[in-house]
Amino acid sequence: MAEHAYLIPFLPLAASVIIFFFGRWLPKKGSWLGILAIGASLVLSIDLFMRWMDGSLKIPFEMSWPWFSAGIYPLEWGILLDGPALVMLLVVCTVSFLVQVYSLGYMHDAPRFKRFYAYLSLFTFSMLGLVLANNYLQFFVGWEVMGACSYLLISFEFERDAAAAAGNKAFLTTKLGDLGFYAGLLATFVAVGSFNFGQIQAHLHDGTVSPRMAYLIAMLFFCGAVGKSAQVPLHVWLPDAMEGPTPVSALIHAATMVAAGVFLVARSYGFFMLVPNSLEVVAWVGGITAVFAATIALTANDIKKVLAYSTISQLGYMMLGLGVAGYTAGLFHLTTHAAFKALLFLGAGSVIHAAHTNDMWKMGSLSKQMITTAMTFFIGSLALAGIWPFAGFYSKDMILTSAYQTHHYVLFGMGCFTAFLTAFYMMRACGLTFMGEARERDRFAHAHESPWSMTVPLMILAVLSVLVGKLLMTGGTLQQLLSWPGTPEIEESHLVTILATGSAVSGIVLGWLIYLGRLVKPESLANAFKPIYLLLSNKWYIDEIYWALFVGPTQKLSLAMARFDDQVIDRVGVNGTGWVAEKLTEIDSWFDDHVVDQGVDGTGWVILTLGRWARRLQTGFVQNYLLMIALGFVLLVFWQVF
Amino acid sequence: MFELGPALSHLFQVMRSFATSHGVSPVLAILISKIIQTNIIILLVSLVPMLLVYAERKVSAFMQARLGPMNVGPWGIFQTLADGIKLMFKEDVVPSGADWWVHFMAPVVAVAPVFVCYAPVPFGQGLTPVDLNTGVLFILSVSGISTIGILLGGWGSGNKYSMLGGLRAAAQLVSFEIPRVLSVVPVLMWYGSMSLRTIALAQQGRWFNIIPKWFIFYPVIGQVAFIVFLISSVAETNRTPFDIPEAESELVAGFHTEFGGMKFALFFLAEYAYVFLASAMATALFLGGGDGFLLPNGIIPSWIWFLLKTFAIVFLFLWFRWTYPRLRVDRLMQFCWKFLMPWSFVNIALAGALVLVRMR
Amino acid sequence: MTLYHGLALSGIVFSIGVYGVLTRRNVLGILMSIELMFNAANIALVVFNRYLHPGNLWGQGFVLFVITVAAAEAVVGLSLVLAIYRNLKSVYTENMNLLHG
Amino acid sequence: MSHLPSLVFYAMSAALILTAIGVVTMRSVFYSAVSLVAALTVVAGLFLLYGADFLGAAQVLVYIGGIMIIMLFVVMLSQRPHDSMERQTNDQWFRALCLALVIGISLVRGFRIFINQMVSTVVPVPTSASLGRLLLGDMLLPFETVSLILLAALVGAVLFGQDKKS
Repeated sequence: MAEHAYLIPFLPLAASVIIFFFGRWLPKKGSWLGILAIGASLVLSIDLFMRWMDGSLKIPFEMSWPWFSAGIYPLEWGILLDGPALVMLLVVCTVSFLVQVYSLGYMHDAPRFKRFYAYLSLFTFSMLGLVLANNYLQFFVGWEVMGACSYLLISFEFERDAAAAAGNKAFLTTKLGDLGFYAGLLATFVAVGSFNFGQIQAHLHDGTVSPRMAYLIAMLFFCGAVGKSAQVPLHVWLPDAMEGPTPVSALIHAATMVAAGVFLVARSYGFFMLVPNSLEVVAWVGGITAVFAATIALTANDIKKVLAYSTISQLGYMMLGLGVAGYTAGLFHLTTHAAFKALLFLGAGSVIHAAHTNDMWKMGSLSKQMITTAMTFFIGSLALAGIWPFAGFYSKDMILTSAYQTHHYVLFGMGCFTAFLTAFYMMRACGLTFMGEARERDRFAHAHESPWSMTVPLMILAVLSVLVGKLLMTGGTLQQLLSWPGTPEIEESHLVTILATGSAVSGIVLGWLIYLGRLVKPESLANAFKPIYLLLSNKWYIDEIYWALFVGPTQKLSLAMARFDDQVIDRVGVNGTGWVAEKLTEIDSWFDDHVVDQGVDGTGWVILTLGRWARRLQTGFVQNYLLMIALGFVLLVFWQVF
Repeated sequence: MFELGPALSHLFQVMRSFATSHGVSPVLAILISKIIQTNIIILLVSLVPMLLVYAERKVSAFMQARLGPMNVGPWGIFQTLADGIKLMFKEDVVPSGADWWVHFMAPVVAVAPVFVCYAPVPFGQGLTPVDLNTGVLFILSVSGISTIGILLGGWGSGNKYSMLGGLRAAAQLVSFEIPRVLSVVPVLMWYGSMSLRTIALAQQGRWFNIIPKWFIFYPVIGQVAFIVFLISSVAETNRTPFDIPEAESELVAGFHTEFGGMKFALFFLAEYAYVFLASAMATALFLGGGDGFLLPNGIIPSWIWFLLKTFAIVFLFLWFRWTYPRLRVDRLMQFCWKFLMPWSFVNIALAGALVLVRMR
Repeated sequence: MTLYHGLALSGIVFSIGVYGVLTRRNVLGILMSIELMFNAANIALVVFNRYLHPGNLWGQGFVLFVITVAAAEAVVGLSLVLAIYRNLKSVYTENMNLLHG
Repeated sequence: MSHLPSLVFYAMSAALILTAIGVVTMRSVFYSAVSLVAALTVVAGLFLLYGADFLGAAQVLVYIGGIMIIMLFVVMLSQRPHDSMERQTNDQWFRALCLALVIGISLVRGFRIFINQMVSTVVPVPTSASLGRLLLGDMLLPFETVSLILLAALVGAVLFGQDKKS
């Protein structure tokens, strides 16, 4: 069965192609085909996982097929089934399946419904191909196709300028990171001569790669991961990517694609392990991102923006986990985060679907109208905040423990602070959206519960958000699946648990007091700390700084270049050349007319005259030819005889 | 007892010796006797058609429950003679659009080969005018010259009906010539000779003292060859049901529309002479020539036997004419090329196999 | 009546045929002249056979082949003439100049 | 008596040359064809005179009974009324005449090397049977080849003669 794991990515690909080219004639525009394909992939993935559970599948399982050869290096595509891949398969298939079902309801009236499903299926294919890849080249192909799908889906509603611009921004920003990844690929091939994970790992062990080279490669790969996973300083695209449809945000920008950066770091962990310095960089970038994004989330009013910054923050958390040698912790948080962040995004989608707005200040008390959405959203929020026994509690606890154990106390403090902030802004979001009084009566009156195709995925994800952490923790499943040799064992630490939970609970309480209890009015708070509020609500002016530093000068330079082009190159270079050429042409034309042409005419005249004379031989009259033949024959005979 | 052959040769012997004894040079005597012999044949060939015309009128009349000519002579036996005299005295009309020379030559070319063709026919014991080695081939080839006469008539009349008749005749005669020749081939293969006299003599004898060893009685090959020969002979002589070249209802009278008087009579003569020639050939090739049957040898002389058989086959020709309707022109050609020819080839192959069996 | 006489007759008839082939405007005339040339050759063959090799018949056999090939030639030639006549409504050689500029 | 064949030969030769000239000079193609029929008949007679009886019969059967009838057929099909008024020789008749004369004179003079050949004393015998043995014996290969040529000619004639429409 494991031999047929390649079917998992290829079923969605087939569905995508069929939907794209023939979906027009299929019932329901072929959407059921995409769902069927990803459903089949999900079943296959679960089957693989079950086989691993009962021991009939030994990991790592690898097989490969020849693809092409670059010179003497044969390149292949293949599948590598190890712990992270199995977990990621489950995550991606589950979320993708649920999102596609959810989209049936959410995208019901959208234009280009067929194309949406084709893109979703293509995205799923590329993500699964990336997860199953056994070499960097295949990984890179999946990575780039995914980027293209992300671009297409962010600007899916390209009628709106904002959506189109967001797509461009996302594409260009991630490309900046991809450049690093690409350079890393080249460096890897130069250093190792192979893209295969297993072979690279072997070479890393026997020391063919110098630490300096490993450091370079690790940093270049991390550059790619920073772009894809929206870490500081390349985080700016992810909030804007919320212009895409909400299911897309849930699938791509919360659960799967952005996690691919983390997954890349995990896959390349060998390089990082070789140079501890590089892990420090990862940890610090992750930590700074976590705190930085969480502070922006405090002041965001758009519910999806809140979730987007929260996603950045949580991705930073994962990076932090990986950076402090918590390989298991980082990937564990990736898994749990996929469940509850997808849940939160889909819940937010449900809310937006009902309220027709993204602004939380225009909602309120919606739990009275849509209890299912509200309950699942609360569960997701608690999981994100890290409250026992929800999934986020376990993973966040594990990351903080790792940090504490490896004596990164500053990073540990940042983690706790982030946990506090997270709990606070999630409390704020829940309070403003579902509790308190309805601030706009009309909207409140028109809001209603979403159809089953949207609520059922919500419920499933809610159940997963509750259970997945505990399930993976029990029986050492986590350690068997997600571990890297050489990382320290994690020991239970009550101090860490107390500190983490305490900061989360205090965040919730503070949020409750401010936004529901009205102990302090949010407005007066904003006025009191006006500079900080402005700084946060303007996202630390990062966009403006980028504009001033990079985009503005570039535009000025371009204008200057354009002027140079216009004044100098066009006038002197092009027009001057043209003038000279024209004059030359006139001379040449005179020569042509008077010398060459006469020559040609003369040749023609000579040939014509010759032809006039010679054509008398060719009378076009058969018997004349016969006469010639007979004459020739007679002459020949006479010549022979006499 | 009444064999004509020995008597005639004795007569000529006597005449020659009489002449030489009276001072005539022997060469001249032989020449004169040859001329007399030739004239006998010409006379025969000229008289037989008159008989046949009378027979045709009577046969058709009886077949249609009429009496036919009854006034000239007893039972009208001089009717044909009267007609001949009438035709001889008619004005020779040449149409103004006609080509005079061609118009004049056409009946001559049509009728002349007939006389030559009678040369190798074995009329009976000792009655073969010239025993040619290539007799059968000679008759078949020389009779083909008459077709030229028909074409000349069609062309020289300056008349589109005649022209069409001539064209049709050319197509039909050239086509039917082939199965006709092919149908004779088994006979030649079996007897290993092309001389009609040799073939006729070879057919004497009896199987089980009863069945004559005539070629027509040879299983399968004899019957097929005879039928093909008969059918293609009917076509060669332009007689119904194969009278496309002179179909009255379509082409007025085809190639002889513009011919009157003696010229018309010559065409007629040629046609009936060919009918008689074909019958004589069939007799010599398939029916044992002058060989008698049922009666003991010698009671009836061979030449009478020969004439009896020949007239029996002539009667078949007449019978066909007054029984079958005319074929359409494309059917006619298809019948020739797609039916007669293939079966003739099959027959030849069969005869070859039989010859091989006999050689064993 | 010797070998020479027969051969001379053959040569004369052959040259008459050559003249016909070269001068007749009508394609049919050309075909007929070709038949004349064939026959001249046949006469020569028969005469040679009769006077030089009276013991065998190879010359006559060749004549048979010549006749056969002549028949084939005439049939194909005539059908070509008919096809040309259908298209050009003429049987004169000077009109058969489709390739003439 | 021994002069008789020679007389016949000279008469036939004269007839053959006359009819052959007629073939190439007659104004009407139909007359040419009729003239050719006569020439071919004379040739058949010559064959008989030279003891080739089978050849004579075959000549008449194939040439007159076959080829010439088809030839006349085509003449009748392709002739148009004003054809007999037109000149039937082309512009190069004089050049062609000179060339033909050169060829004829050269041939006749060239054949003079045979002038001393004795008159054959062998009496002709019937040839049909031995000719048949020759054709199916030593000449079997050319015989079969010729039958193939005939088949090809048959197919070709049908093909060329076909109407474009059918």
